[in-house]
Amino acid sequence: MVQTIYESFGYVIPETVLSVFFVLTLLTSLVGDRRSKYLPAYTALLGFAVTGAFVAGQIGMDQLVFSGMYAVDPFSWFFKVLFLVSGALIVLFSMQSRELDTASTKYAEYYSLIISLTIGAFFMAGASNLLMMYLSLELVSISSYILSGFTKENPRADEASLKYVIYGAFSSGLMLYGISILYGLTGELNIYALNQAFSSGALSQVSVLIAIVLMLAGLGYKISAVPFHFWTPDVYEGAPVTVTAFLSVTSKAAGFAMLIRFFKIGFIDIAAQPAVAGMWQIFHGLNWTDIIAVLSVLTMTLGNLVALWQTNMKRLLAYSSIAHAGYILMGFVTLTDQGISAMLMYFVAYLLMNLGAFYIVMLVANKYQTEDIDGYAGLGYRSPYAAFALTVFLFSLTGIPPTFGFIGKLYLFAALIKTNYIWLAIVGVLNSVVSLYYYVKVVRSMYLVTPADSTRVDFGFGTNLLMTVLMVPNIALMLYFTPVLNWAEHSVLMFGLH
Amino acid sequence: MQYQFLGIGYLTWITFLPLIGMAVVLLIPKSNINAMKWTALAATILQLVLAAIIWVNFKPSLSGINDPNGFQFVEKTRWIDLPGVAWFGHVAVDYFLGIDGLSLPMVMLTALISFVGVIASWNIGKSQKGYFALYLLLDTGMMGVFVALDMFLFYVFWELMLLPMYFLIGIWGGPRREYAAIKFFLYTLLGSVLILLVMLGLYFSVNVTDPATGQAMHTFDMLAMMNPQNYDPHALFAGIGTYWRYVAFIALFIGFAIKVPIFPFHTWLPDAHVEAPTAISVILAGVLLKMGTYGFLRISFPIFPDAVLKFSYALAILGFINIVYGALCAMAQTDFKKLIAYSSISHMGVVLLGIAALNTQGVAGGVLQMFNHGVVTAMLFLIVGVIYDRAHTRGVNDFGGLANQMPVYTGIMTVAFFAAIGLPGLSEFISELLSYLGAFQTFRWIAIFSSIGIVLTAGYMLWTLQRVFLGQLPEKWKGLTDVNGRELVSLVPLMVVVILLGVFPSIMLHPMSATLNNLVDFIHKVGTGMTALK
Amino acid sequence: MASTESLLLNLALAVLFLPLAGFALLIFFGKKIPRQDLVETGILFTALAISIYIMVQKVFFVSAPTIDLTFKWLDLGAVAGQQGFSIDLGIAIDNIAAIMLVVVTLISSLVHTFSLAYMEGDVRYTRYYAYLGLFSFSMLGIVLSNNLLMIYVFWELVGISSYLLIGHWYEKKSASDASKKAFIVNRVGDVGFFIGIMIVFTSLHTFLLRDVFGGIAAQHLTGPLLTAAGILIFCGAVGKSAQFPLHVWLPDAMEGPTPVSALIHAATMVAAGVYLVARIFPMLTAEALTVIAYIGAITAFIAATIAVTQNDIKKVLAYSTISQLGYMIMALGVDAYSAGFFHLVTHAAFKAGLFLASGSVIYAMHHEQDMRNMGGLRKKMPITYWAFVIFSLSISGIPFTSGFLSKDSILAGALAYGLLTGNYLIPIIGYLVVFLTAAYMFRLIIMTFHGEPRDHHKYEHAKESPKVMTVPLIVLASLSIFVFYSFNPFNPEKGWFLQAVQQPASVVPAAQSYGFDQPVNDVQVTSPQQQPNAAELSVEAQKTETTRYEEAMEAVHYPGLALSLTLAVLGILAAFVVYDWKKIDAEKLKQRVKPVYTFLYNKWYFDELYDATAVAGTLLLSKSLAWFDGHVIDGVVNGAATLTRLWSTLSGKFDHYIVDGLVNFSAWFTGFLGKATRRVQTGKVQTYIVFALLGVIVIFYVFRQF
Amino acid sequence: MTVHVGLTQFLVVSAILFSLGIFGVMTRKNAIMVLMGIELILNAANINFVAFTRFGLMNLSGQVTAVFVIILAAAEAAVLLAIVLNMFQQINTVNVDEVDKLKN
Amino acid sequence: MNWYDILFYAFALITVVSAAGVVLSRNIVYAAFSLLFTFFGVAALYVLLSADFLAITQILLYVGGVLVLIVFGVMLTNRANKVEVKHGGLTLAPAVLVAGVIAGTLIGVLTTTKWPAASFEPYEETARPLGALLMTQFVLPFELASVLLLVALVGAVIIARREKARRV
Repeated sequence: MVQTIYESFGYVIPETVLSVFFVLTLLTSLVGDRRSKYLPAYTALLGFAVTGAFVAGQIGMDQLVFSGMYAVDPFSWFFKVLFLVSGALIVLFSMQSRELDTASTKYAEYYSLIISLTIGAFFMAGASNLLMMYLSLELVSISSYILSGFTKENPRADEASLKYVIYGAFSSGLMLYGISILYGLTGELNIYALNQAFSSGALSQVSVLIAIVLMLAGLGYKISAVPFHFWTPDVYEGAPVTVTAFLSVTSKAAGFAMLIRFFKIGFIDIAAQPAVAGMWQIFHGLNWTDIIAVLSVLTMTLGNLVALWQTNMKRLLAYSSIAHAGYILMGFVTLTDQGISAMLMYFVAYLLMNLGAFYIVMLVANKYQTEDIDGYAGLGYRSPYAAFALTVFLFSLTGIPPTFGFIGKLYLFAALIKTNYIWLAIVGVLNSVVSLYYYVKVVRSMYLVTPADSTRVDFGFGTNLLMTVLMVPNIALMLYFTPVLNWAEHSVLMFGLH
Repeated sequence: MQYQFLGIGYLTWITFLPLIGMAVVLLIPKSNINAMKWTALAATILQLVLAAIIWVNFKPSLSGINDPNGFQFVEKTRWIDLPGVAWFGHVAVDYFLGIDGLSLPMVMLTALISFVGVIASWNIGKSQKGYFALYLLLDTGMMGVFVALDMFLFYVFWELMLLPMYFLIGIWGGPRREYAAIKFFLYTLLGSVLILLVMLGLYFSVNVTDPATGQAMHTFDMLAMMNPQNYDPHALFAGIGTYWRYVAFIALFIGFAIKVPIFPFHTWLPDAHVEAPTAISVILAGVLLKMGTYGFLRISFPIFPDAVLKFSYALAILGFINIVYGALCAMAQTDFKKLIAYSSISHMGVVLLGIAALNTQGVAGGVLQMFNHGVVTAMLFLIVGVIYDRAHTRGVNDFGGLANQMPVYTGIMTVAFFAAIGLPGLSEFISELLSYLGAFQTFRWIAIFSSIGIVLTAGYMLWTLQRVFLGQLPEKWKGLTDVNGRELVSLVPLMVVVILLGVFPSIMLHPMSATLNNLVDFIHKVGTGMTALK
Repeated sequence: MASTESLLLNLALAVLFLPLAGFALLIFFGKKIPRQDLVETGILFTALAISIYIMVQKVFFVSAPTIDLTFKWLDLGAVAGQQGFSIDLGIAIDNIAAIMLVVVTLISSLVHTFSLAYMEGDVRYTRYYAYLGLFSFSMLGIVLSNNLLMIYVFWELVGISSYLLIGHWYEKKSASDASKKAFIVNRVGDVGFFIGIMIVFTSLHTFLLRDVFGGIAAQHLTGPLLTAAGILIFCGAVGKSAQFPLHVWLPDAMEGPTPVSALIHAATMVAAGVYLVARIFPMLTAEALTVIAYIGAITAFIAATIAVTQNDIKKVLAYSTISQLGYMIMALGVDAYSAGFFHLVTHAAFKAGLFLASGSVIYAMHHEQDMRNMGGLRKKMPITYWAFVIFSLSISGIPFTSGFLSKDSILAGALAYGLLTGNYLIPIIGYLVVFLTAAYMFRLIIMTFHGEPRDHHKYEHAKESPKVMTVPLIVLASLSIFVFYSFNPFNPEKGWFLQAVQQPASVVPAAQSYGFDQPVNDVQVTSPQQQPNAAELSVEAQKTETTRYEEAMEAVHYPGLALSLTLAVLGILAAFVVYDWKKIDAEKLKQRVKPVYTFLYNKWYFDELYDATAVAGTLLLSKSLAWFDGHVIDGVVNGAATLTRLWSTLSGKFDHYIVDGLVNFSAWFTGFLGKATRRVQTGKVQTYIVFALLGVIVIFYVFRQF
Repeated sequence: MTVHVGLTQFLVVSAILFSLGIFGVMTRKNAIMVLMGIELILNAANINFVAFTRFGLMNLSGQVTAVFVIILAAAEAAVLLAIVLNMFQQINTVNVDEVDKLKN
Repeated sequence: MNWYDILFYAFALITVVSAAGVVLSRNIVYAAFSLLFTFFGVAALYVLLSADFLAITQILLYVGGVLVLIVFGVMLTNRANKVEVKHGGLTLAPAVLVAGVIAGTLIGVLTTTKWPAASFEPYEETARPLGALLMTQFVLPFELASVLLLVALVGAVIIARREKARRV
């Protein structure tokens, strides 16, 4: 049901609230001590909380607002919740980060940029118009360029930031060019209209292909799919840990949300069989699933293989996040509801485990001043709880029971097997075996290597609590994942598909 | 439900008792090491007592395998219930435990070996808290594998035991522990992901009627997967003798074969054994290897009877290779533990040979061999542990003449060695005899060739015996002391079992015969499509 | 069941388990019991007494040929619609079992007695008696079993006792080597035995001998498989009874204490192989029997030739044992069942005696075993000497001894067999070995007891052994006299022994049996379809055939007797000529034939002397056999060990490099790919852009095809 | 009045501009010149949008998009230049290929 | 050939040649000036495409904004006015190849595609309808863009600002 412009404003209250808090957080720099991190952080947290309240009010909505620019549907709702949780956690993490203290006069800007990135991610999740997609993607990108170079005294952060901005700007340029071709072919920017144009079947397939490939370059950059992933390790390594964590979850999830919506709405024969909503039926000549499958295989394989050689923890997690993009893409290959719900479940798992891992990395960097895997030697004896938590996160990332990561993978593979992509499932499981090797390398360092210095280093109660908050669902959700599954199942609904 | 304590079934207790123990261990202050040991011991003793109670109450006449009514001590509750999700179907993962004659020996074995392992762990040198916590977690995982009847649950337990094992080898192991631990971990994970895929494939292929709602639903219930009529005709694994069923069988086979381990997936085993601490070697050889063959019998065989019939010859050949190859490799070893590790490969080949025969005596022999080998190898590793604790070397050639220095030790060891050789009157003889008898009936020549293993085993075992215990005692070992009371407590129960089962194998064979006969019958009938059963 | 019979069975069980109880007692409480040795010895004498009672009862008073006690040991139930799987076990007493009971317990108790002095002060005295108990138990188990499985079980157990006892002085490398060799070589034979059992069981679904025979009679197991089963089970006997080609372990087994050699490696355990063949005799086909006959003959010959050259007193006796066992096996092979078993019993007595006597000598000479250092002991040790002479006469087959009776029956059977089938080789070897036996035995006596002492120091200290050692000798010596077996010193046919030990009827199909001894009523067993000619055979013809073997035996008895006697006397004379009267200088002879002698002495070649007396074909065979023995058999065993070790090393390497290597290779390859891919990550953002664009181009051009 | 120049010609210009932009991004060492290349790409896209609007179905969304793209290009240029300036302050270089400490 | 065509080719030539100058010039200042011509050329093409508002925006924003920024950037980052900017020899060949393939592919595809309606419509004023669109249909992107600009502003400031206090 399409709303009028006026009515539409009612549906973007969460985004509006976030924008207001963006400004408010920015303004906190004018109040009190500029160097205090607490005021802006709490403002940002409040912002996420209030937004959360409004988002909660949107549950079950299924609307297309602003002349088809923006969809408020269960699918975007799922991601919005994800982004809010991720954003709030990052704010909490950042409050403990020592790294950010080098830029202590700019806390207000830092937290406001986290909010702005979240705003962008919100719009990415709901964008149903190519222009909206482009703009929201740029908003996320620009926020992340700045965030990754935020500790600007640190040359590594500068380097990360420069590479990111060049690569990002270039990729979005490619995407824009692709959009322009699509516009030329159809005269439309709305993806529902695109769908109708496609369904006429009169379009030049080569042009569509070139446009889609160019768009893939832009989307692929956001989700770090091979071969558009190259920026990822460098940026992840150079940027502050909190930012890396944020990028690896929110920015990536937003990219996936947009990718899914674009392809799912754009290329599925909605009229034919909405219930099945399975294969991409419009372009029989073009084998989209194969493209995605190849990208998926390349992405996870490359991510895993290169991760084997990493010695820097952040870089390792960067490659691991590339690999995870590959796994998630596996679900996308099916482009069926099952695949997408599996992807959504995986996002929940990914959020929990990846943020958890990065959190520990940050804590270790704080206390031990190291990001090297060798620096983790004996962590299991020096900071047992943190080491245990990291172990849980890493095994969850590997995907072995009893962790939630296992359930995530299970559903991805299930979706593949259900749709007879057995070869892809086999590649996937082999990859997860390979991945074990480098995750365990960290575990090995923590427990199997005896430290030179064995003084006990403890983290505060709050820190331990936060670790626990992240760790418990990683295990508890494995034992009882019904709610997440239900949620994911109900979140595959996109406006217009049902 | 008859067999309950505090409203919770026996099998749940036996599975999760160690977990309670683990919680207690974690709560004990780090300095109080004795309390941890005694907690672990108490947990395993209680487990053993429960196993004995289960044993006493077990009804041998029930048939198990594919018959839900043939299982005993059954506990079945919905664990995960997701009605009406479009594509995954009605997701119902049951908390479904139960035992039959196939799992009973394994439950007994696990309880026994776990108990012995705690005693062998008494002198663990560092991080006792972590050690006993992980040990008990491992115990839960192992026990769970043997009592789970829902494949999802089975898989969770299967993987659950992977993590503690990694740490137990990796932290408390020998000099190359890291390599061994990661090798073990990678291999086993590779195996289990294959199992995972097949499990999913089976899930989508099977459609049963939900008794509660009357709708059709997919299920992870192993028993439902065994009934060909439950398969959706268009599903991947539908039919008898179809292509994907063979593929799935092979994938499952590899998954389980890595655990057994079957040539050429065996190379993790010697490394893991050599590096693991004594108690963990005991667990590894005593229980973990049996999970592979248990997996064959519990899952591969009854779910893919057609494929079993097709590939049984290949299985037997692999069994033969394992026997001969393991024995030959064992002969070349000079590291005591490695030698025993290879001998395990050889002995597990007998299991494979027996179960591949697909007749009563072969399968019974194989299952009995699983139990017996568990006990005997546990003894052997304990024996190596005893000597390693004292001499800090495991080189077979470093010793000699220990018989005079450590007479009791030598006596016990002789029993273990001769049991491994398959001397009549000791347990392994019966199981090997039955395995070979079964195999001979089905694959005459393979059985004949495999019997070379009998000579080879005697060869390397006696050679080792000679090198370590006979001859002159080197001067440097004059200070070695004989086994102490604690070690006797761990060794003597096993020795009693070895002798007892050697003379009265019926104790163990009787409860499992109905189940195994049903299994054999089932495979032949369903595998050839003779009957779809009800 | 008649009360006598059940009494006998219970007594038999008592006999069986008494030594086991002794074993358990000594192993677990050995230190706490005073005079452990006497406990075990007492047990054995009790067992002996019971055994004698059982034998007398069974042989003379119980009419049933077999008293049987069977129970279900294992029942695995049945797969629906298929034959069930169950194993019945039990014990049975027939005449040969009863006689064997006495033989075993008798020799065992004498050895126990003898050891009281011989082993006095040994480091592991208690352990020694314990193992003797274990052995007695296992050996009695073989005797009493009524099924193949239990025979196999006890078969292994005697093997293990033998292993433990040979390696009694395991501090010596040679002793532990010997024990290991014994066990492993035996295992080779046992594998054959095991496979044979499997054939029988898979065909007939039972281990019980009576059911096995019944099944074969009902033609459930026929043809080549039956022959194979027979030969394979016989393989067990080949190992245990040290038959060619597995005889190599027995001489080495002399590393064990001498009483052990007497008990295990002379009288009882090695005879178990013969006993086994006797037990399964009805199921052996003609082909199998022929194989058995030849194996026995070859063994007898090879061992005898080697025995002649040996200087170690126990080695000579060991080869002699092998040779005599060859006789027994050969006897069974040529259908002279009773004669073979008879020889088993008589041999048990005199060979145990020989070993004990040699033990006495060794004891007196302070564990000197080399005969070249002895001599003149006759005066110092008269009892031992005279016992030795009686035993030697007996083994040489001189009239009025038990050995004469049994050996003569064997030779008669072999000769008859040769005449009937044309296999002359077997009787020829048989007679040849007679000569050799006499020669080496008297060489032994002369070198040990006659002439001048060669080691004066040891001679001075030598004295007659104590009573506990001489009494067993005297007992055994008297048992080597003919009266205990037959009152007719020249023909045992009518003696109680051969009356008691009647050849069982063969159950194999007529076409597969030796035609010449098929009892008349067996025609009914063979089915007409398989044996079209069987029905046509007239009763008369059958009778003729049946009697033909007996007639032949009858006919050749006295000529053969004369021949063997001549040969034996000749052998003794030869010994005297060379060693006592020195008509021919032994040293000179040796020097003359030095290379050959050396080879023979080393068990590599045979002496020229024997070449000359043997026919050309036998000569050739013997030469190649000597070579075979040294090169191939020991070579096969040693070489097999080397090869096996080599192979196992190789497989170890294979495992390490190839299998592990493959795994590591894939790991390496994975790593390599990772490394290579990593190189692409140059750190230069423009390179990344190039790759991204290449990706775009590749994707476009690849998928444009579709 | 016949007009020969049509959509195609504009598209060709756009394609050339696009490729030149890509070439610039790939080859220039100076980060600011890389930025110029990116601007070329964006301009190329914009020409497409406007041309399609003109020759196509005459809805103005193409032109609206072009307006947004121009705004965005400015914002992006500002951020990029800020980063380059900071870079120059920190490590005294603006050459992209010298910024390669993070790799492998 | 008419005036429109002539103008088109002229401006197209200017655009392309100056763009080539941007990417090929060895001097950064020359490159910046070339870029100016490119922007003007593109603006002229907009005019030819009846996009008057857009042409003005192009000149205002690009020439007045972006280009000034760029020149500032050039000034601030070059101590000496004349800095040689070399092409890297290593990446040149693949770059030529990649750019060539892309150009060829794009031109090939774009010229052969049958676009929906390739009719030439007369000029209409665009400023007013554009404004209306921005306030109605495109109001959300409009708002989003404003947030985006604010973010870029804040970001550029905090990144580029010299922090004298912390500089040593």
